[in-house]
Amino acid sequence: MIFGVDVASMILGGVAAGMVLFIVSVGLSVTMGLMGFVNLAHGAFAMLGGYVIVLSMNYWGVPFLPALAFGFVVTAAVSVVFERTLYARLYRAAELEQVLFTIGLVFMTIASVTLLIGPENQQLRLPAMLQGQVNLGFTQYRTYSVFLIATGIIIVLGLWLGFERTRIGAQIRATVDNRRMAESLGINVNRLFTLTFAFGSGMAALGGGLGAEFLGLDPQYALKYLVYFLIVVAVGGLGRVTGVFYAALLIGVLDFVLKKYIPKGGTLFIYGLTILLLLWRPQGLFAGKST
Amino acid sequence: MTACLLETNALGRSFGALAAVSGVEFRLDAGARHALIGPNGAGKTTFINLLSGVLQPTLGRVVLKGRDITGIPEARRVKLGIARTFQINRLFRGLTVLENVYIAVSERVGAAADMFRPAGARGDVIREAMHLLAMLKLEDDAGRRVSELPYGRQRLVEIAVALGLKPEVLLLDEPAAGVPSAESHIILDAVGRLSKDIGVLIIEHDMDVVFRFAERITVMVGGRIFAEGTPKEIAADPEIRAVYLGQHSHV
Amino acid sequence: MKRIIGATASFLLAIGWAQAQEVKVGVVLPYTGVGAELAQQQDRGMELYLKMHADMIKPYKITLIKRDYKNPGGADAKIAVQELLTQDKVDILAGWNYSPNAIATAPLVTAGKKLAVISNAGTAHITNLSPYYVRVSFSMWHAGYALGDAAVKQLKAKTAVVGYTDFPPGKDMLASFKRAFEAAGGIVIDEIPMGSAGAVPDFTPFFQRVKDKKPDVFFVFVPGGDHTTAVIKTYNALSMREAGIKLIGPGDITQDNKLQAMGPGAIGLITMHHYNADLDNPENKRFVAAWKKEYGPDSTPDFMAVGGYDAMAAIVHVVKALNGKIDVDKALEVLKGWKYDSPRGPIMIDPQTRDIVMNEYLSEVVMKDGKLAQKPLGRIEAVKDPCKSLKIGPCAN
Amino acid sequence: MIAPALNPALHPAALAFAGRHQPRVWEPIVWILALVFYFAFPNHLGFGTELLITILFALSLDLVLGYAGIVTLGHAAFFGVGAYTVGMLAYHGFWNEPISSLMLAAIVAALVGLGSGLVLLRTQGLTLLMLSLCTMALLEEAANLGHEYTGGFDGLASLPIPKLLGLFEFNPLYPRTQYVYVLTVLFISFLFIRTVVYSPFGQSLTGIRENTLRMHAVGSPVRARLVTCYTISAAIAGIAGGLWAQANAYVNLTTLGLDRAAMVLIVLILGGCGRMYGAFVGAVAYMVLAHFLAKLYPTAWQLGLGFLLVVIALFARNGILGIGEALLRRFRAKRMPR
Repeated sequence: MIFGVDVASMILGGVAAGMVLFIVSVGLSVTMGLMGFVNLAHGAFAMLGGYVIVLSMNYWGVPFLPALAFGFVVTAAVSVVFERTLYARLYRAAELEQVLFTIGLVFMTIASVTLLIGPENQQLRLPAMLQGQVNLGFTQYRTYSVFLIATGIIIVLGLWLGFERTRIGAQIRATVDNRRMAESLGINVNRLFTLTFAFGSGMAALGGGLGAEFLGLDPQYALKYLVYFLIVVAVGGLGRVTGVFYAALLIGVLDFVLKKYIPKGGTLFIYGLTILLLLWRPQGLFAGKST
Repeated sequence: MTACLLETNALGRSFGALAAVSGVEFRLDAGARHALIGPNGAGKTTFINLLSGVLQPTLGRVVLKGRDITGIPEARRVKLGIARTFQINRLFRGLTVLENVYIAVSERVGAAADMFRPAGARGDVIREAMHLLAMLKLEDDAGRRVSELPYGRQRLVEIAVALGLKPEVLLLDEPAAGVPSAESHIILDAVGRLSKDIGVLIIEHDMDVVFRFAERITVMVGGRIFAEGTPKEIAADPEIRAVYLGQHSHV
Repeated sequence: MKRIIGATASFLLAIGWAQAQEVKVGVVLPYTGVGAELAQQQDRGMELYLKMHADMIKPYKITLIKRDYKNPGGADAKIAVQELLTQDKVDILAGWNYSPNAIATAPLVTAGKKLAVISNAGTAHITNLSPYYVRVSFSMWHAGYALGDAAVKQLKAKTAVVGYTDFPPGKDMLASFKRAFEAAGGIVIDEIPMGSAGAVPDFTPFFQRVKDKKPDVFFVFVPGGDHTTAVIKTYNALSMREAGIKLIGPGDITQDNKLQAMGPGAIGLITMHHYNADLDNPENKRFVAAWKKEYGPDSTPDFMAVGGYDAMAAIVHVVKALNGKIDVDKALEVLKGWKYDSPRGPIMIDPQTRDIVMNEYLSEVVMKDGKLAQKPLGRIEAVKDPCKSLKIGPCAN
Repeated sequence: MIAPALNPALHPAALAFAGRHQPRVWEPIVWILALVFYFAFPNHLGFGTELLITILFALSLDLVLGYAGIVTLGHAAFFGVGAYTVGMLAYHGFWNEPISSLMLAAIVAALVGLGSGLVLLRTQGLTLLMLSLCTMALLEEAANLGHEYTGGFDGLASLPIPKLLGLFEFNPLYPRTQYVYVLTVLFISFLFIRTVVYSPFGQSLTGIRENTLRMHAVGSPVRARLVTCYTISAAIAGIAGGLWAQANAYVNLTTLGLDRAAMVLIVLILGGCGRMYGAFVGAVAYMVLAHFLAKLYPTAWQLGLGFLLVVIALFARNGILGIGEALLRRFRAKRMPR
């Protein structure tokens, strides 16, 4: 029985962490798959969203859920400006230039946030109902983790439906698979890029806000967790919503379990596992499926 | 009876449920000038890919001079004497024309692994590359980057790179496609001037070119060999005229 | 004509005088990067001291030449220190936030023959690495050892789990706590490295492991700053207090400028440290009031700020004692045994080790006037770095 | 068939190719400047040494990235392996003679390069990017965990580095010996890299960069070439790391961290990759800027750097040298009639 509770709490913890990874990374995966753009500034958009969400709560007293929506909208809007004016110029450039450009953006974001807001960590003040523990019947668990899991499931279902059932979703899938074909079918690829980019950045913003409880929120955020987001995308496969979902859960749970049982191994195992996974399936674990 | 250079036995390749090439029995003789024709999607390029090793067959064998080379990767087949060009240019676009050909020649003569001598000191390689370029009337572009050349000139470079490999079997995938007709004769002249020991297989849509060039023609339809014979036989075959040549006469 | 000559002469004299009065202090701190916030606290502490004591410092002029070394990598710090010494020709060095940088620059400081006042870096044996290092901040062993002892004797704990950030200060803290705790009769039943100092990890898995072990106290050491906040959050989210596990640690985990952000969840935390902003002594009252006036009512000084403040106090003491002519050997003479009433209470520089001797305070977080505050539980006076007293590892040399 | 007068081997393009490895007139200037620095800025030799090491490290990356087109984010792995080889051997008292230590660093780094290259270079694009990154992170964590041997986060300090050739002391305060030593190693390594780049092997690397598929079709053993190049590059990066450890008498975790890997990438792209001297120009630009801005305005040097990167990526894709080449071409076009 104790073992059962132990396993349950472990999986819950890992899944909750995985959900944050998923919410932030899914936009990265889709934009990278769709546009072939190595967007290392994705973490910067997550950070921007996180700041908008946390600061609007702390300074204007906006409640948690509206603040999340607000962060999504603001970040998506900002990202559109960037996409149209800057990113669009580099769609045909080599990977390297994209890396350079987006690292430049990350540096500028970090410096600007440090200058304008300060180097300190911003505290997310959760509503009372999301604090403490909740009784799940079989075990007590951290309310916020349960909330994150529920949110993550809603988001992945929504995205899945959106991808499978809507026109835009079909267009995105078609373009990920074969851009030239999609263009010849009359899909407005540029508009699709902008929309997807905005949406992906908005999702990153949500992730930044939702994850602030675990990951904190300070100017270095844009760089600190980038490797984790990239690992999730690489393992999940480019442009694959469900792939990224499974990869995020896998990495979240594995990371959690390894930390709990072999804390002395540090991050050794998670990097080692990622290497093995990528060598085994270079295109990502879930690259075979179409969404 | 001339010596058989390259042959295939029951060669087939499927992509999922789609059989792009199946049951192909084909033979290319030394010194042959052989054309492969057929409608779009007939599996011609897939067939070339199977011969050159870009793709692995799902069935059957490829035999070069009596040796089974089915499992041998592309780069090793080049060493065994098979070279090809591509339907869509695959060139080193950022490099000069001379560098493009130099790379091919130096690979062939075994110079390319040398890292301690300047490339410029291999006069033999440069000379050979320049002669090839002269043959294709490319020498005045030798110092220009491929990406700066008009498409027709790039097609010539495509051939020059393949010729730099001094192949025994040369597979040309629509060498004249996209080349202005004023220049396409340069390509054909160059191919025509090749040593008689080389077997050449050419995929071509332009029937004038095919009939002028080829001594033997294979017609491929739906991934299978539909007919084979001399140009005369092919031209005389009413079925082929109906199925294929007729379609193309107005293209 | 004479008047002109006279004026020029007096002008030149004035310049000469002014030059003689200027003391250049090279400050090396991580002004950008992950440590930027920590650097800011120390920087503000230094500046505040100069501002509060402007009259006392006259006629000397202390110029701070600030250099960023960005990260704990060592190389940037070495370049910064080397150039401060050879190019800016500073008279005194100060700063060092990260221990690895202090370790890396030790040979330079020795070669440069300049007084170097450490305002934070806490790895115990650093002061052994160069004869010119003087530390006014702390050694990791100060709080760890004191708390290990107090945990058994005052908090009546028998078992403990130690969770630490996996970098040298964390390992120091583990060693010092464990040594004192077990010497006093307790048992450390588990030691958990909890991620690196670079990024705040999700502490849940580690804390879950602790919860399973059910120790009397859970001793945590993480770097001051964001790690701390995350620790408190996780402790509460997993209801570990309700499970009977006391969270204790050095004062890093209740760093003053983070305290209010932790919320009521922090109530009941027990820490051992040499400073908190609620210490009841006149120096501290003056210091905190001046700080809030200078940097805003929401800003609170913490032990790093005091480190910066006391570093400047030491430097000013040297400048005044040596009449602005800084010679490293004389400066060391002046500082060895120097006593001062710091906001953290009376401090002294140990003449043998050039390390600080100070009080350690056991405190508990309580709610007072709607704000979190630190209630004193006890005090251990004049604590010397136990690592050097006990001659442990590299501290022995 | 071809008249001797029209011998294509004497065509200007062929002659230019045959002589392209000859030193340019301006090439000595770079090295003269490096020597001038020694005398002109005796107080900045620490910075100068770090700069030269960065150049060498960037050169090693140029070989894989600029010439062979391998996009890697984990090049600091080899720098770190070299640094730790020197550091651990010296610290634990096994071996510390500078020049032979450096060779050992090169060998160990080359072995790591060979091993990881054989495995990683089967992939490309994002997968390769992530694999190289994770391999480096793995090494970094291993160095952290093995603190008994590596010193962990604190690193190994005060390495006993004896006098160079038994004559020249490595003074930490006035690193004159370090500067000259590093400059010499850089020069020798540069000559080697230059030879490789202009060799048929180097030419085939550019072929792989420009079109890997065609390289297979000309019979090139692509993977063997890439692994060879990767190994050589790793060895040079290892030398750079070894120099770093010797010059600083110190080694720690940052020698194989993402920060260093990203920094060298930025340096190279900034200068212009696939150009050899891009490493020089990029390192000078980056380090001077970082240094200067950090002094002037320590809290915001990142902003300026970020802005520069964005501008380079958007408007000067071949880096600073690329701008120079474009201007030169325009100038020449104007001078030539028609």
